[in-house]
Amino acid sequence: MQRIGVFVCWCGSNIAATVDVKAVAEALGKEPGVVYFEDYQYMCSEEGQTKLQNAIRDYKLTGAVVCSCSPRMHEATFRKAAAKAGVNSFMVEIANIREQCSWIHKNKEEATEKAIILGRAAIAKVHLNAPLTAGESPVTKRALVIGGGIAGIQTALDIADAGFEVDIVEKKPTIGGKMSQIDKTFPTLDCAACILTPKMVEVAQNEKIRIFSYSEVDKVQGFVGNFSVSIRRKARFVDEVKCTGCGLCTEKCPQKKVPNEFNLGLDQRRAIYIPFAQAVPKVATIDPDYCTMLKTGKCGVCSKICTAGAIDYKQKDSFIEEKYGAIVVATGFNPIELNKYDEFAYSQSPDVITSLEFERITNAAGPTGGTLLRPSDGEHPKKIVFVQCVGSREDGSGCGKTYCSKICCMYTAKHAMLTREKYPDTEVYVFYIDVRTPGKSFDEFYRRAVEEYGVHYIKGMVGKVIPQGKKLMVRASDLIDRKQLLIDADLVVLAAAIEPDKSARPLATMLTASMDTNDFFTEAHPKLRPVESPTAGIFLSGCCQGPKDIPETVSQASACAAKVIGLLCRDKLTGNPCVAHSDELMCNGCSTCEKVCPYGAITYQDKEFRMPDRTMRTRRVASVNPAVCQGCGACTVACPSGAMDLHGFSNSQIMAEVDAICK
Amino acid sequence: MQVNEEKFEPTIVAFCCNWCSYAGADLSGTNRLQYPANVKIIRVPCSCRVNPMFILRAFQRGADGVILCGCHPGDCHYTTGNYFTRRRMTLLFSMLEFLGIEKERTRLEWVSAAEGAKFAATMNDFVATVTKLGKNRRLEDLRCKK
Amino acid sequence: MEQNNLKETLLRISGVNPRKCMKCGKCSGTCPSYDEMEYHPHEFVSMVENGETEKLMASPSLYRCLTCFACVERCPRGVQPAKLIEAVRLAVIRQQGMNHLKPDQLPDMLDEDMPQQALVSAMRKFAK
Amino acid sequence: MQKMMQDRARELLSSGKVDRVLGWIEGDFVYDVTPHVFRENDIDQLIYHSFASQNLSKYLVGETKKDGVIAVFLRPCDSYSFVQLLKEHRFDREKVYAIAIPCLGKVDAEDLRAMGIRGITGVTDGKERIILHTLYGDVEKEKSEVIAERCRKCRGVHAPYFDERLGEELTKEPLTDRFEMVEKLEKMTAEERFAFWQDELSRCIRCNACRNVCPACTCEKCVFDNAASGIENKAPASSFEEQNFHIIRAFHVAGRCTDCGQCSRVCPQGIPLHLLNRKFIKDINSCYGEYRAGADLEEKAPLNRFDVDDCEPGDVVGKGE
Repeated sequence: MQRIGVFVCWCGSNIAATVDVKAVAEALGKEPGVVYFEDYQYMCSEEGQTKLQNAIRDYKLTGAVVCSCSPRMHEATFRKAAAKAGVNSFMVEIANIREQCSWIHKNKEEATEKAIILGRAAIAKVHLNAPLTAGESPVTKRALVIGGGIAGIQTALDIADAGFEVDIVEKKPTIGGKMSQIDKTFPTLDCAACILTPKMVEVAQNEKIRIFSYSEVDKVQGFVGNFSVSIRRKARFVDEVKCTGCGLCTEKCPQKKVPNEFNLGLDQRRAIYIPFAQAVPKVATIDPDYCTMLKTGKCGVCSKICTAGAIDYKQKDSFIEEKYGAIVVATGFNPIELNKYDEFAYSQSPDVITSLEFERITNAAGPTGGTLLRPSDGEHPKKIVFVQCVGSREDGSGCGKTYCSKICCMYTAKHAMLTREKYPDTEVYVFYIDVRTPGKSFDEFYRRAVEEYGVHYIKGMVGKVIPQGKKLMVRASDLIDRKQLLIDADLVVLAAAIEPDKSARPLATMLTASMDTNDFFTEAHPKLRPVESPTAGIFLSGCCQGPKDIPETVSQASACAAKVIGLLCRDKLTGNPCVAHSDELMCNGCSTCEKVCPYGAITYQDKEFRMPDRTMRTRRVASVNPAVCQGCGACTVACPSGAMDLHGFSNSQIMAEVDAICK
Repeated sequence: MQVNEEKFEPTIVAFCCNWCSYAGADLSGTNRLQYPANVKIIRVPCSCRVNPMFILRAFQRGADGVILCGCHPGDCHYTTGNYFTRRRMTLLFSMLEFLGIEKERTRLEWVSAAEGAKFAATMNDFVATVTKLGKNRRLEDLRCKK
Repeated sequence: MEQNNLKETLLRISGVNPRKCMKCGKCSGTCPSYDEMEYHPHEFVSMVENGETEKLMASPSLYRCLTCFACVERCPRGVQPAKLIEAVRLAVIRQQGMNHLKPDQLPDMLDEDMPQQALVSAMRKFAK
Repeated sequence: MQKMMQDRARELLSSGKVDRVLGWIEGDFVYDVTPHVFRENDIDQLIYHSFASQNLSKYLVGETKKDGVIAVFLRPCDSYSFVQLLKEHRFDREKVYAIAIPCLGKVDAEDLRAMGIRGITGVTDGKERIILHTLYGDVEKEKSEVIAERCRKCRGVHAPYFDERLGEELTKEPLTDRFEMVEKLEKMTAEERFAFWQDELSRCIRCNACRNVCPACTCEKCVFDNAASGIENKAPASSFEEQNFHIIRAFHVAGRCTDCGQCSRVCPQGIPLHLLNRKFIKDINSCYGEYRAGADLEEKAPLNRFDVDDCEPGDVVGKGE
């Protein structure tokens, strides 16, 4: 039997004016198990807390009920005070007789009666309370960043700057991501490579950072502070340590007809390649789909030519097992496939290109050396049509995305402006539904494209692109001038919607991190915790969470790093002790609870149990990881046998409260 | 038959989730928005913690109405809890109605931490509705009546 | 009230939700009869939404629509303007004696090269 | 069919492929059938006729805890329970050899007695007709006249997870719409419904037969037997208890109930308990899309998933009236 003390707070006149505090204290004093009661002007004051502590010592209390303001105000205060006097903090319950009683009722009799009932409910709960101790778990002081684009790079650098070790896993042979393919950046028009490549070098030189390029996350186990991850290092058939990145092999390889994915297939590379000059790590990679040696066993040119002896045709995938305290997802985006948009003739004409392809064509390191030339015949286009919102903001069309891809308005303005600047004799048309340019100096940028550079912005969508000889006939509407246009363009550029990288979905499953229907990762809270996944220890950086431009990506990446650092700084994680727990003797192992757990906190294991007839029986039972569980209680209701219960809000506790209220 | 002059005062149990609705209830207190003292609030971490057993137990012990409040769909502190609540309570309430329990005695409402006024209005309305229905007898004494 | 009823009828028989339209103009950008029309596909949608059905019903644009369904095919919001146009045509026909094409007009229109099928389908489409 | 099953069982046992066979055996009367675990020596007693009504899948929970492989005969309705149990990891699939068998619909002796057919000593099954041999001579009936309620709505299709099929699959059109009675109740006033259920549920004696036979009720320990649950209750202390018991039981099997109808079959008080389960099934189907428990191993149960734009209770509750 508990020995419970009841403390009724006046809160000055806040409570005492409408609730007869003396009557409440006396009435509650008669409840079974209550050995002490008292009322006081301000329980939360130093003096009030001392009264609580003295009573605990003098009357050997095992639990306490404080009838006062909302537990959201002072529950922590009273629990801390009780703990100092030697009673477990979870043995203190609050009856909210201010916000939910004295402040909302005028009739003193009514309010007093209600306060007594609320006090009774709290006493009934304390009777069933048990001391709870928060579990502690150590933190591995190393972070994993999945994805080596600008988001991953920035997050890794920031974490490393704080003194923690970081590993970057990048599935391509080099880090850099989409930003490395971009020519100029809006709204300042500085060259992407000029600002990105120093960061890539910084990553490579940072002693705290390891880069696992051409690698993928294979398996993730564990929980916040204690992840253990298996990383698959794909065979690149080149010894990373020995290779000096001289690039001789990439010039001599006889297999020249490999589509160059870095230039989006606009030109060709060799079977052994370094994606681009500033690649990090600058190491060659053999493409096994095209290498003659790997396919037929006859060639070996690169091996003969390599002075470092780095070529290893027998290399196999290898695995690295590593422990991490935090995992950052920075898997980024891709433009969507446009093969369903026949009306834009993307698959029919090489002169209909995506905006990212346009970036490559205008990039000095691109297939045309930076001169704007049509892919079909290498001539200068004199009339260019840009089409916005291709695949964005669609609903009910069967393809495309419902969301706005956010970056297209700005990069289209950039493309249009740069074209007009470099080639003033080129006519540029931009077809738009809306021009959305919120952001610092963004709208000014778009207006400059119109006002200074004479880009024709036309409100209306392109209906069809018809290749006709060397021309592309673009049929579109001009909604403001109420006419249909037919433009004989030389080049059509489609601002394709962006979507999360395909690798994100399987990764989310591995991490038990939740995603929305578009495969973007969901945040722990859309406003207040935008860089964390609801799954503890998983953080979100960049476009894996939603479409973003570079400045936004970088600021989110740094925010994400701050959160990671905050976690890694701690030596131990103290959990919330009000977590779910499963009574193994009753658990059916039916896996229902696991399906409703938003945190992936529940796992199953086969355990041996001694049966009444003394035989041993193996049963599948659920176990909750207290470090991961956040204590929502969804599992407790899903569990048909009642094996799953929640500390601090147990079935019997809540039912005792119900009983006390309904008496 | 004796006419009972005294006004019927229903017992109402309200389950409120810690993060939105309980805070909403606190806010209606802070703003001194009145609602009847018949409503007694039980704090739960999330609306999805509310087991149908609790609701039945309340009716068994003499509650005349049970209301469950949680964060608005999409705003759950635990991201998905209230979606499960919504399905569970839809089915449970429908079942109670199927058994002949007046559907007005059960309610599920979404109240955010900022909706003190909504909380008070909801409670006022719910108490009025249940008062009109009168004492809950149906879930209490099945056999005794026979 | 009348207007509203007519709008509801149009929406019901066409199954189109004009509020889905984000006024991108892709339908009009793709319409092969654009220049023949007084009101264009995207305007059809907004006019029905705004209750200006009478103007539409009186407009010859109705019969310029080839029902080629390009607008239905390409609309990014799944609005299906052609179905709405068809619904307005039907609404006209449903008014007593408002058939756009009457059998006694046919002899004048006859042409040796015109396939019989064209006449039959024109009658189907423009008269009930 | 019975002969075929006996032969196949014998074959499986003698080949060592299985160690035991779970089937049906007759008791003192032909209609007094119980599940039985056969071995080679008593396999001749395995029967399969219109009175073999028990859902065998539940017995696998206990049987697979023992050593060796057990073969089980699954009628279409059993096969759904079988998959549902498998989905919930309630038995070890490797220890089970599942044989799908067709079913022509079962007959309950209680129903026959109500029709005045007594003293049954034997039965001859046909596809359309059934001959009941009784002490007072043979009675021949159209199958559709006599088959049990739960079999009237059956389509006779197997869930697709079994090891072999014996006999051909007999798909058939269900004789009745299974939600007919639920809908009828929904159309009543609250008072009428309350009176109906009061009349029914007040007869409950808490014998737990429904719980014991239910293939979804396989908990290691039922909440109603668990002191810590706060609702422990083994006998109907007050009338509320049985109402509570049946509501909670129906809720616990909601989304898991395969509508096999065993609960109503075994109720000694003749309470139509399956209506509670069907009410849940009907609501689930109309609110969250058609769902059949046990049809698929992977699909998440309706209460374990959600849509962000699910209906609110207020949109649904009481809309049947």
